[in-house]
Amino acid sequence: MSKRHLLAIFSNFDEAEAAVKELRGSSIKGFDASQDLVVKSPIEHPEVEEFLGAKPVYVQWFTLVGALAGGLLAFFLISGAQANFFDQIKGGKPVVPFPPNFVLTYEMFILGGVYISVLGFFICAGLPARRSPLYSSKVSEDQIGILVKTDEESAGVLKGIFTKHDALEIQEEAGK
Amino acid sequence: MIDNDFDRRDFLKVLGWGGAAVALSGCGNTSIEDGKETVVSYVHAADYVIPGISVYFNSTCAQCEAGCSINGRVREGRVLKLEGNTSSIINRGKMCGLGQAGVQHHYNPDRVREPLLRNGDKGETITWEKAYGLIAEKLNGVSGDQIDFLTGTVSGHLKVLLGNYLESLSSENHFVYEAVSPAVQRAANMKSYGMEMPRFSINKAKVVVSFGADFLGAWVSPVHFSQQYAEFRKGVDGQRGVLVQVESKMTITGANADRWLVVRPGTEGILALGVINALGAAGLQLPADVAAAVKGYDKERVSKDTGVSTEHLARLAALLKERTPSLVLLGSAAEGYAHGSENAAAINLLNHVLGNVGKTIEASSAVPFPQIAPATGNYAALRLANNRLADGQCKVLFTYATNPIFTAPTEMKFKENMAKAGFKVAFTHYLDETALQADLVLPLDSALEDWGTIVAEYQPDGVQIGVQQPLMEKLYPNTRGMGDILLALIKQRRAEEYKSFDDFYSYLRTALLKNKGEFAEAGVDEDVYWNDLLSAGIINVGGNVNKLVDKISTNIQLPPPPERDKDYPFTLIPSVTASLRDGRHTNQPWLQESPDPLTTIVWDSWVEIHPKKAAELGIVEGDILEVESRNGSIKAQAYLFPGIHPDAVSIPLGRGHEAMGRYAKGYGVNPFQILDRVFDKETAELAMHETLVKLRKTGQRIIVVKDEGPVGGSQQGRKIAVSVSSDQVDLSEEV
Amino acid sequence: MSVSNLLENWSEFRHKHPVEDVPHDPYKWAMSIDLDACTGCNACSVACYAENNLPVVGKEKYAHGQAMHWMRIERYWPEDDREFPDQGAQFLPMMCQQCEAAPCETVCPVGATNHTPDGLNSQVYNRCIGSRYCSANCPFKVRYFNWYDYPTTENVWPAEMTQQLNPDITLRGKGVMEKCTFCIQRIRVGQRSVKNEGRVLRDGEVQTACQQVCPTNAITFGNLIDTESKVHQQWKAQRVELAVDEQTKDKEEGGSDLRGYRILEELRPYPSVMYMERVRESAI
Amino acid sequence: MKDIREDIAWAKINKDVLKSLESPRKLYWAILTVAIAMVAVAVGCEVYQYNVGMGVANMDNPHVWGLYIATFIFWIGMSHSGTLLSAILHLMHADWRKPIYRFAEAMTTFSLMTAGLFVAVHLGRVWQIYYALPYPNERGVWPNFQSPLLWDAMAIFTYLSSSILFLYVGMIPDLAICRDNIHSGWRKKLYTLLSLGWEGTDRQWRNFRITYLTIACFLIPLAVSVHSIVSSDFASSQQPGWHITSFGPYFVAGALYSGCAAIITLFIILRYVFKFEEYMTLPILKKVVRLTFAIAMVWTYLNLIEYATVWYSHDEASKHVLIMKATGVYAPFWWMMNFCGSIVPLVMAFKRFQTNIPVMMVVSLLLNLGMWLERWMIVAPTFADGYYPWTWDHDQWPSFVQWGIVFGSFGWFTLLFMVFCKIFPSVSMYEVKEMVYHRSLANKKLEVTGMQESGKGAH
Repeated sequence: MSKRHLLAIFSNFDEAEAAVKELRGSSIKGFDASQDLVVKSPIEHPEVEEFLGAKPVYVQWFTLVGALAGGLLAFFLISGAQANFFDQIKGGKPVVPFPPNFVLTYEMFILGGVYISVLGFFICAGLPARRSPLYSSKVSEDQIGILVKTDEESAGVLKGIFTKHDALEIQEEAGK
Repeated sequence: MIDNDFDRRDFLKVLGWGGAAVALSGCGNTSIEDGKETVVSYVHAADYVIPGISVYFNSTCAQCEAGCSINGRVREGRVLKLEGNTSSIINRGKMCGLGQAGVQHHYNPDRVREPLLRNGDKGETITWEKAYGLIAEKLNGVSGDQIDFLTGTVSGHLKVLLGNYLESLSSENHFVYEAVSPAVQRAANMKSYGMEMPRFSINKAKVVVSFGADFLGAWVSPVHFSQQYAEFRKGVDGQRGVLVQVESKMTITGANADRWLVVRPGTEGILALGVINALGAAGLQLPADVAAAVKGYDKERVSKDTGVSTEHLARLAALLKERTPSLVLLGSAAEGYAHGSENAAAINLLNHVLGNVGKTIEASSAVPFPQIAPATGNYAALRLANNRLADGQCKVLFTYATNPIFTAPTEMKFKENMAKAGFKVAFTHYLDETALQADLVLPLDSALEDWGTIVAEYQPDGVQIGVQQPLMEKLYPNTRGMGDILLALIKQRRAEEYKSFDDFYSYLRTALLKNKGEFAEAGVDEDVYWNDLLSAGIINVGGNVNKLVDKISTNIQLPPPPERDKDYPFTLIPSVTASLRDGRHTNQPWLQESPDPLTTIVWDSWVEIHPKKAAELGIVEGDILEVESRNGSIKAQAYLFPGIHPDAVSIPLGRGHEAMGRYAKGYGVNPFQILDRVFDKETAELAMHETLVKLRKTGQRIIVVKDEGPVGGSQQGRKIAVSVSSDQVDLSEEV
Repeated sequence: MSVSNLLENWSEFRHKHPVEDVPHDPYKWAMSIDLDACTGCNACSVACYAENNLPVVGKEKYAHGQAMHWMRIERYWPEDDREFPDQGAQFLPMMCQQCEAAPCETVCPVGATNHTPDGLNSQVYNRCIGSRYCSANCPFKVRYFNWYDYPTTENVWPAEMTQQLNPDITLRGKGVMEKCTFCIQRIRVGQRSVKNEGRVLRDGEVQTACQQVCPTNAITFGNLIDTESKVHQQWKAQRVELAVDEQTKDKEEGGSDLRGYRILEELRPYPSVMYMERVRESAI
Repeated sequence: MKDIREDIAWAKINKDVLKSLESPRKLYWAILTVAIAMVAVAVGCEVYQYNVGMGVANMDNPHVWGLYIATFIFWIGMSHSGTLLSAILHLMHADWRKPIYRFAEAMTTFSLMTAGLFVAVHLGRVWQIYYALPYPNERGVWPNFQSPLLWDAMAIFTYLSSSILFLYVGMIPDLAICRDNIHSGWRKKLYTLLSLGWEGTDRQWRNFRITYLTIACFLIPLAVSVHSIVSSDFASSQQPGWHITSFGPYFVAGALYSGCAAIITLFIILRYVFKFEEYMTLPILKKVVRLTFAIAMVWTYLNLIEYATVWYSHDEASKHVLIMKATGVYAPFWWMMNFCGSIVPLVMAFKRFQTNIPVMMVVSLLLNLGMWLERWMIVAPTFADGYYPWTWDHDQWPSFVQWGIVFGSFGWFTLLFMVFCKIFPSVSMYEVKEMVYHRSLANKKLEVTGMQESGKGAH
């Protein structure tokens, strides 16, 4: 069954919020609000998350793993290198000295954390992303977009909801 | 861990030997210069040339007259470094900086490499045949007394050959000139001890009082005396030796003294007599004539004249009385006055009074073959030569191992006088100031390429004849050994007599082997003997010990210290530094960059002035001062130096070359130029310390190039170089 | 390279140095310098130039403080307000002190300076990148940097003079730090030659260039572990210990009447060079 | 006075900021040309130094370090302000940072890139610089991890790459705006590529928020560690005047200080050049100035503490270095540093100067001069009067090569910054929108509750 994309543009968050709430409240055939609904906004807006309902974020797990791995790698890489670098004594200090190794471990801890967090961000946020079928540059300016995916026959219902909430514009395109 | 069973060093060893074998059999260069690009430069390498392995040859140092025996490290046919020959009694394996720089003399880029003939203002390269021919031509029709040889110190078989050549020319005009020499002392010692240069045993003395003798720096045989000094410091019978130095400008020896007594310039003799007087006062039995002679030298007067406090005078006398034997040394600072001989006599008298003669001053041995004994140089010789040149008595002048245009006071006009000689031949290593005035410049082999024998004037025990032998092949094909040149020249005259000698080497070998009986056990094979001799590098002969006389002369006429001259208020002390001496080795960069021990200045000349005097005159370090004597002026940077009498200023000798080479030319000034012509009354030696100068600030100021930092010799309260009083230290358990 | 090596030998890698339970063996090179014998004649410094291929930098660069004298003779004056230095000057030969806990070693970013098993502070020219941190952290300032490419600088080694260069040592190009090595080339030759005989070097078999030339024998160099060596005996007689920052003898009441001391010992670099105080006669 | 008008249309924000990316004015080209000329001077000096040797910089023994290291620390210090604004203030929800943090963050990145060059310029054998990298190799040779210089390298690498990521991640929404508004040429391709298909979806924003917060959390300790590691180049050494416990916080404070001063300078310049008066408002300037003043006083305190502890200690060598700083050859610079660092900022305490642009421009430049001198006065006097009196050296003076490269580094920084400003939005558009939005919401709330006060001091 073929799907159809709809993009509705709203002028402010209140209207968009109302529209989303209604979409989530209604049951429309071929449309699942938790999956087929995407809100696009020009700014990061915590309320969007609220009215869309809690969705898990996993970036922090990447961070944890990255930081730990970075730190461990650093300590063992460095200590291993010191122990294997001709076993040279320097300045009367032990061959594997803790203070410098801790400094470097600390740096690698951060390095790993940052790198893997960013990697996690790309993975979790699906970036780099294919451009979605419907987009309006207004979304990056000052308007809120709601992109929905639904069955052909339900499109009208959705359009109705958008119009009801004063959508400025509704784009539609045949999906696959 | 890196664990590898295969030993890399062993691998390299194998590879190295293989490679060497290939190289040895491979390329066809015969001289090192040509073979620069190849690994090993010989087809038929000498036995001793083993790639990668150093071999050592003994020879004799020719950097100064002390005759230290050297041990040269040679690798791949190149001499790399000079060490001391441990079996030499002169230097016992040790060296000074000047001696070590001998390799830089040898490898010097500014050596003359071809015979040069003057052609207008330029030198034209000619062949040796032509050069010899030219000399023969120029000598033709010139009588013997019109031919002069002006040389530095010569000794050994070269001296013999030179004498023979002069004889063949029927010339008696061999002038041996050394700008810096203990000539006054020789005369005084002759009078006092019956020999010019007795043996001084610093190591046997408990107290050494040195009147300006810089025996650790530049005096007579510094490496030898340094070793004596080390023993002296370790102690005789467990008692550490005490060194007292009396001088107006601190030398390196003065810097090492337990007590450095600064005296008004020229009053060393007064102090010596004052000490005798004080010794008498302290209860030492003085011979009547001595007591009479020193009667007027009570401590108040002596203190007033010399500037040494009565307290120090008394303590010195007490110490000398208490600790015997002692040794009183006499050096250039005391000699360099118009009354230098009187100073010397007074100082030698102190030795007599203290009973040191025969104990710490011992008889030296006579060189068994007087003809190889050194012809010692002095200034009087230059004066004679200069007079002959000025009067046009000299037609042909040969110079060797001397640079009078640099070292003679300008006022002598040596340069102008030299021009009066019709034909001037310079045997030289560098195009120095004198060589530039010559008509024919003949390049010499370096001391490390040449054969010869060297006999030092100062002999610590018996007589040591130093054998000089090439440490490597000649660097340049067209240099010649001085001996070879003389042999070639003498053959022009007496071909028949010398035809059996192909070269100086064969002459030397023959001469030394002839006396084999004197040196070696009977029945030793000639070749064995010769090889042993070369490998030892020295020949030690007992020699007949001269007879030491202990003759007291009390006829000493010491002038009172003069009033300071109003126009020229300072006495100029031209100081002799251990590394540059009279400037003949200034073109050796190690010496230029080796800091002067006391001022740490490098690459330049300086004027030492006492800080108190400098403050009076508003002079600060780095001010360019014009130092003007009655005979000229030079400009140099001021250095505030506490170790100098406020009435004196000092400029080191040796720098200020206008020629000679890239490392010498244009660095510093030459104080020889402005010396006044004042002479020691007895010996007619130039009184080097009698020049009076005045100072003028030029207004320029530079940063002095020296090693010490902006706080000079201050340790800023940090424990860096620590000094301790002898009563607070226990030396008995030391190793 | 392996982590297992790290873990297996963990305690070894955690040793501080120098410690009593892991001494140098069989060599620990050290010196003692008798300042009462040193006359300040500079022969040692020239010997060092000759042995170690030190460049003569010339007047201009010397003026800029870019001299390369691994061994320098310092001259100090008495610092009371006396008019004349009537007890002479004091000379001090100063070169790399081959510290056991060297401040220079830890700071090198590339590990170009390390401690050798025979107790030397090595300098690996090939590895040096010229950060000059070692010199910055050296209390004695005895490290010398190649500010210029001396082998190719005019009149430093003209073609003729290159023949004098000691082939046992490399020439250092620009940008490399260098310093006194205790004539490591001589030590290594000596060690290798006795290795074949299956023994260790005896006292006097290896001399440093400065020691060999010193006219007053003020410099003693040798193996501190070898009880027969002069340097060992001197250190022992002077009661100077290597791994301390204050000598026991100095802590005793009334101080010590022995002459041995080490410079800037209190900074705890544990220098391997002992100096012996200059003595001046009290009776004169 | 409000720090930003809440009624600015969002579209206008886009328009205003995007305008800064349009074809440059003549002034821009003039500045760029000067910057390139300055870089050319530095490149010339470096080529000369590379060919002849470090000696041409007039360094010597014991002055083995000179302006390169001092300026290196200066640029590292400069970088800290970006982190301060973007990370610390982000965590503290100080939203007045939003219009200015982008260029501050860019400043962080570029000053780090400038500082990095000094590491290379300083090395005697720069062609062997890779020896300092921990790369696995056949010979088992590694860099010396004990060396504070290696910690530096590691810290700077971490800081630089994290800063670039932070800058980039924070810029993705703005890059999308650029992509949506610029429709031709290489810029279009660039923005399309870099914006990674950002469309501002809820999923993207959700992850974005967490990520941004996480990196900010990492950056704060990182920034502190970077400059305290730089301080350990000195504090971990054994030299008098360097071996000082308080160097860690002292360096960090100095870093924030110089960074803030630089932000004021750039703030004024950008405000003028790009006509950003609407966004870089005087109230924001006032806040930055007050922050700078506070940091200046912290720095002053730490500076005095350093003197006091040295003075009070029994370490004669350190004390001597301090005395020589105040009385020796470096005295003019040392007093100048104290004047610029501690006296000049007092101007900032006066309200009427806080928004006086010419005064603040001069003050900020003097502060930066003071902070540069501070670094020089840490490096050089210790060499001039170290432990070993014999090697003291009061005559050393950096040659034109050192000055030229230091001079050129400012050109290099300017060049990078100018290019950045033309390619990337130097004001964060989406965040300014957020700021405006929150202000308007707050206003609405106030209207609703009827408690609206007259404009002033909302934040």
